[in-house]
Amino acid sequence: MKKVWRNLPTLRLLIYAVALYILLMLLSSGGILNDYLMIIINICLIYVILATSLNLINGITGLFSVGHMGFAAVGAYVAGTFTTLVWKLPNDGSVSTTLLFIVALVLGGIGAAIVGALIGMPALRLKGDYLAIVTLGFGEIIRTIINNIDAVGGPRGLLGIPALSSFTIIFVATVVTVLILRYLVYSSHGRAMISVREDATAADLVGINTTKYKVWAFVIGAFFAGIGGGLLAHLIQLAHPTQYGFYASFLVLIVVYIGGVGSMTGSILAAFVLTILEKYLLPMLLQWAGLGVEWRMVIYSLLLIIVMIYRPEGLMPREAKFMIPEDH
Amino acid sequence: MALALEVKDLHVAYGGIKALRGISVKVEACSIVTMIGANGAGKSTTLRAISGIVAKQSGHVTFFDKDITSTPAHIIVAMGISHVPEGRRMFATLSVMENLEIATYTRHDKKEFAESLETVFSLFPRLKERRKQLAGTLSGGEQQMLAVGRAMMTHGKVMLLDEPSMGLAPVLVEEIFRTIKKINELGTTILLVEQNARMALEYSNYAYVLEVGVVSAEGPSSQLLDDPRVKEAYLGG
Amino acid sequence: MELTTFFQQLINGLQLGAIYALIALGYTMVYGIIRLINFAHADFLMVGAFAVYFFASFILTLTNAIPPIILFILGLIVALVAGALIAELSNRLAYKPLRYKPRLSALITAVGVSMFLEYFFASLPFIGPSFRAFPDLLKPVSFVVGGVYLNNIQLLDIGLAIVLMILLTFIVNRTMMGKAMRAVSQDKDAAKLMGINVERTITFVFLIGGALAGAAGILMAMTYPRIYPNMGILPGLKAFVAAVLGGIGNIPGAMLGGFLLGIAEIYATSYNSLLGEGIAFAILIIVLLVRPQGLLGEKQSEKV
Amino acid sequence: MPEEKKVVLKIDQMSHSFGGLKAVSNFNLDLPEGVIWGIIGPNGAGKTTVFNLVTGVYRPSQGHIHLLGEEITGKKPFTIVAKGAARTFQNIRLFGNIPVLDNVRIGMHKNYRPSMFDCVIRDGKFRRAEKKMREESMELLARFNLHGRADEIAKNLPYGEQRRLEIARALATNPKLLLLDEPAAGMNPNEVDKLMEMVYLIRDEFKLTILLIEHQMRFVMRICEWIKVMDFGETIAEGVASQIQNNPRVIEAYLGKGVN
Amino acid sequence: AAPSTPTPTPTATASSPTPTPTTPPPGGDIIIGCVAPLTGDSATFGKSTQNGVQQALDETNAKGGLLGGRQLILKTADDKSDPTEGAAGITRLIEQDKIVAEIGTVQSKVSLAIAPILQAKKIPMVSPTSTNEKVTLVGDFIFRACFIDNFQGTVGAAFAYTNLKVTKAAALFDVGNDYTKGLAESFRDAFTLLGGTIVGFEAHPTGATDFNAQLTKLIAAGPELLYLSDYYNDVGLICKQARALGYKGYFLGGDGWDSPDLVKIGGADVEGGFFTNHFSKDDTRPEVQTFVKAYTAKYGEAPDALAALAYDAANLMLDAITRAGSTDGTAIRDALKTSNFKAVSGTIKFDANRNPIKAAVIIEIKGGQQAYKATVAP
Ligand SMILES: Nc1ncnc2c1ncn2[C@@H]1O[C@H](COP(=O)(O)OP(=O)(O)OP(=O)(O)O)[C@@H](O)[C@H]1O
Ligand SMILES: Nc1ncnc2c1ncn2[C@@H]1O[C@H](COP(=O)(O)OP(=O)(O)OP(=O)(O)O)[C@@H](O)[C@H]1O
Ligand SMILES: [Mg+2]
Ligand SMILES: [Mg+2]
Repeated sequence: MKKVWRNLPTLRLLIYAVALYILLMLLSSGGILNDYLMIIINICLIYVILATSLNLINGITGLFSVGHMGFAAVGAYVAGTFTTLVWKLPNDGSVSTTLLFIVALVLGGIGAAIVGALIGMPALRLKGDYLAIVTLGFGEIIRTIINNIDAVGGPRGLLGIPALSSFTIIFVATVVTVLILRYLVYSSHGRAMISVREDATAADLVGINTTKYKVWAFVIGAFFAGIGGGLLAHLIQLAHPTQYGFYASFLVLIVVYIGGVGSMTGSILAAFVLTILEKYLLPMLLQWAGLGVEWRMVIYSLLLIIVMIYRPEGLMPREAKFMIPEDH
Repeated sequence: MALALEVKDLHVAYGGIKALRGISVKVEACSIVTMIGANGAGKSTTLRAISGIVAKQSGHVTFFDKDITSTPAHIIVAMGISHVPEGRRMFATLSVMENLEIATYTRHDKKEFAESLETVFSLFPRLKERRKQLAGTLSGGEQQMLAVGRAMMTHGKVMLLDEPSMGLAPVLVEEIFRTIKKINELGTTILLVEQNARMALEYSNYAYVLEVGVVSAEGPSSQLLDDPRVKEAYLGG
Repeated sequence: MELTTFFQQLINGLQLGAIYALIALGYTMVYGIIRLINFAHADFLMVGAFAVYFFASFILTLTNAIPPIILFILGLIVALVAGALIAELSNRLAYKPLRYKPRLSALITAVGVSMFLEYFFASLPFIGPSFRAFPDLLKPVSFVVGGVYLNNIQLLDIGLAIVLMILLTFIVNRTMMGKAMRAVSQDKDAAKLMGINVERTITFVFLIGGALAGAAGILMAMTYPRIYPNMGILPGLKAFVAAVLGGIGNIPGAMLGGFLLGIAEIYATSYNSLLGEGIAFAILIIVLLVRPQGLLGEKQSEKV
Repeated sequence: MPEEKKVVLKIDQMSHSFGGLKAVSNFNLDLPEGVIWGIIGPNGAGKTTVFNLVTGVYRPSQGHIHLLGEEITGKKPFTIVAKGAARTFQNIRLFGNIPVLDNVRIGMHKNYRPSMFDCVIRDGKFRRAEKKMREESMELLARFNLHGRADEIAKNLPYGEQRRLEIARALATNPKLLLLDEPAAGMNPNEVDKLMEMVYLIRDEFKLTILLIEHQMRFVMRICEWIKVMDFGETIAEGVASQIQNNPRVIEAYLGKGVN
Repeated sequence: AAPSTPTPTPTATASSPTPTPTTPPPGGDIIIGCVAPLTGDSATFGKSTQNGVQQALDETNAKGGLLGGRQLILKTADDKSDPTEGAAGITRLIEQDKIVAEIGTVQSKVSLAIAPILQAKKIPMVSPTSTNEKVTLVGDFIFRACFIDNFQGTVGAAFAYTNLKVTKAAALFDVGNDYTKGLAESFRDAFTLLGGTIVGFEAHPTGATDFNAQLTKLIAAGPELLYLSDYYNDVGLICKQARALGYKGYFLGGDGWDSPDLVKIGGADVEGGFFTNHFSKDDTRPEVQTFVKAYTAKYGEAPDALAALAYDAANLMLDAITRAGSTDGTAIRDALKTSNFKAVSGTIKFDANRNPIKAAVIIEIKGGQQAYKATVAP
């Protein structure tokens, strides 16, 4: 009991999450949130996972990585391949599909993490924009490789993935991801990562193994990106190489920077704001104004520029106060 | 005598932090005026405000009777104020020579350039030795030499010097002060900020003491040298 | 591989490399001074190409009698001006407000500008997303040397890439404006204290960078006479890789990187066409692992 | 040189060049436990380079370095810190955008380290470590008169406080050897005097051995028990303050005539 | 198109000539959905598709609508060639716009993402151009109006081998595009089966502009025919580059060639090329002639294959709605299954897997125009 009490903030966050979940479920079963809004919420949540995990690499550790969708692709393909294979096997119902799906997601995450470790290696030698272009390159190489593996469909994509990403699973995965990343950031290890961002040489000289933390940032960030990719693949029931190109990676990057690089709350907020704007508000607005849908992205990119000019540090500037309450 | 610089009731803030709360300073032409004060008193900020690289909240700056309060920095420089900023501010990937060249950006004249170069090199032979080295790889003191050398190249009518002796070997500290005197004798007005207060006072005509954004004392340098409060606070027992 | 094929591929590689180099020059120059990966550079190229397209179409509806060389030169001028204008416009409206803000905000803005230009052009009724045939400004003339096919436009690409590289190197390293540009790239406040008008210098950088994009645009359109709003994306990406490969900020490096990448891509493709797509990045990663500062980049050893 | 004391830092025949420039040549040092020694020398003499070599920023092209009897030549900086050497920088290098307290806690990271897993599940190990780190950091800040500044963003501190914070951060790593690169730069004589007291204090309290570089003779001559003088990478003299002050070669190359 | 000719805004539903009935018919307007890539790399295909669908709807509306005067309204969603966008787009059309049928989308990868959603909601879908076999296998509400991948390749191979008497051929395709890859592979297989030799089989990345490396290699192998399964814009460049490298043989391709811009980009170098298509603009059948005329009048340019297929897909759907006599999804599906519709691309029936059974035509580029060459029955 005492332990639970001391974990109060965690508990509080969980209570919020459960309350939000129940609310959304009620709204959706009551028909107020229709399938369209639900799919948008699902996409928002997946973007939360992708953006917060990228924020760990970019915002917290200060490694300018721009090929995040490459990791998501690995997750999507590994998890997707796993479930398509397993679903072909006879199942008498003794194995829970949810459990199998979780296994698939974790496998996808691990696959992505391994690739993340690979990418973390050059990260040790490269700085700033050089690192950026290499991560971009890695992302493109991953995409090219997938494009050329016929076993996973090549340019046709990986098809026939079962529709396992329910709102519940996506919601839980998002909450878990955010909690883990948050806990990690608000800990000694998180501070070590931040020191790498602030001044890697100085960090090294106060005893931080900067090499290790750079690799860890990539591994953890990639792991969750892989989870996000797995969820996405099982939401739309296919994985296609073109979903994971550099353009898609830029969209995640934009979420992170509009939200405020280094701010987890900002990433969450921006994932919702931008996705809803792009997929819900703008189409409605255009229809109402009688403009063609092609203007959607024109307005979107214009808004992006305007936000950056007026809020160059993002919607929620980096949490400057970095104190951990005693009871946390 | 004419006033080279006049600062009236200057207020400057960085974001929310008030750095200057009404500073007034007068610098007579052809004199050496020094500003001393503890860390964070606002000395560097005053210089930055004069040369226009920080925005002024209120107050006025005049330069030989011309109001330069809202003149952009590069024009102020062209008008004849050169500023050796705090922290050296080298162009790290330019060579020593290029750093010196760029200082004559506003009016590049081959002959004049050669002459000034001669002066700078004779004062700092190390710079001559290293003229091809990238400025960023110079040692701290070498960079300081370059920073002063750069300001000397611009031939301003007024020179703002922000801790020119910082990080210099004692032998060079002497040298720097003598050089300042020499530059001054050639007709350049000097506004000097120094932590090495004793020397600064010895070499200057008039002095201001700054304390958290305001002028707390002023007077002829020789007078301040003997002021017990100044002695106690800034000259060391 | 037969010898003629080998040489034919070399020519192919040089031509592709020249296009990469032309784009990379602008990238590297703007990056070198502003420290901004100007993702919109590739779209300035597209703007330049479209400007020439409309200009040339207009002229050709008036008269057919205009000598090709005059048409080309006029087109080149239009491309340079259009590129320079759009670059400076982006600078004024989008980048300038962020000059003293975190560097990466400007980068995201650049992505925004890039997206905006692409989508905006694709949405404009008189441009649209579709592919357009670019008129022949110069009549393509092919000739065969020892079984190897060459043409005048290839030679123009290669020649112009080299000329512009030399010109740019001269401007940046030898002229006072060039030195001022480099000083601004290091420390804007200190540059002001040297009497440098920082904003004017940056404008100058964008004008030159944009003009280079325009030049790349017209040449790309002449070499591959099909233009559309997204035409810059892929070559832009490759050119950026080339710039990094050569050492970003380094002008001869951009050209070297461009040619190297072009040739490598062609040979890799001819060995196995599936290899061609990833080779640019693979080379880049390998080179950067060995030389993190790029081929010609100065080693930025940090002074502690 | 006092013989009976343990040698904390031992450098043998260390040399290093940048390109053709010989920045340090044949540098030797036997630094006994508990002393405060100084390195002085003209600008560009190679002093900072010595620090960089000792702390692993550069790898010496020749020679050996032992810290507390263990060879550290060519080791990575963070391992050298782990073995007990900490330093400050000539140009202040704080973690500028985060609070003062966190600067110090990062310095402590290597000593308290709950695993990432502990952190993620927030178990007792994690909480105890965090509590301890926080308490110790606050204590350390208090000692440097910075506890009122714990929540402030480091880069907004005035220069003098930044220097103090840098020392506090170095001490947070729990070092045996502290290397200070021009700690008194940019301070006025009064502040220098205060700094001097503080250096004594931390030496005694933290049982440190201190090696420092400084150009302010007022500071060096009073505080350093032994001074090495470098010029062009070579050691041109060493001794106690009075010897150095009167050494004609040092006067000629470094001190000049009129200073103190 | 002449650059100055403005293309009308795609959601031109409001401006379409709709004779407003005095008494609104029971049930109100019929909403038809169209998900298409209206922005991004394939926007030009999305645009043609949308135009084709709009054309069909407008014509029906002008004739007084369906089911006793109910007007047809088109609601579009942009999929940006991204399956996720497609999925969001189609749910929007279903939930907010209450569409009764979907025409689209262009690419198989996106169709595969939206088909399960429509299947679950029992809303019929006819994709005009998704050639991947798997698309209609998603469920019995999913149909298509185009050939599946291997049909065109087979027809092309037969034409090359028998009519052109070619024995050595080579192929070049877009590795990132399943359509062009599928075509090239089926051509290769069919051509080899007939007894021909494939002397080269090369890929290029999506978005490439420089094909010299592949072409140099292919030409060195001495093919008499190059099979180019790309879209017209790439084909134009490829033909140009091939001729500049001294290639003298034939060019052959698929329906991706069908665009007036092919000749503009490729110029004289595409002259004499052949491609397989769904219909020929010169076909004298009235379906074809009225469509081509009306489309050209409306959009200022001749229809391409995508526009024609979208037009057909929409008309198939409208025909089914008429025959079903209701907007109920299951009823429409049942009607679609028994389609026997005279479309622009021939008379269409569906096989058991809801693929159209129809003939292909061979078209030659002659004097900068498309000329009908032959018809090949399935
Ligand atoms: N860039 C900045 N951003 C925020 N605050 C600043 C900045 N520069 C200076 N300050 C603050 O403004 C005040 C005055 O600083 P200034 O640098 O002018 O002092 P100074 O007298 O030159 O001190 P020092 O002797 O340390 O150089 C200080 O409180 C300082 O912390
Ligand atoms: N990374 C580097 N690349 C090239 N030269 C360097 C580098 N670091 C230092 N140097 C050169 O090595 C010499 C020694 O530099 P160092 O910084 O050790 O001097 P220092 O004794 O600390 O001088 P100061 O008192 O001015 O700080 C200088 O001449 C400097 O220019
Ligand atoms: Mg100062
Ligand atoms: Mg030093």
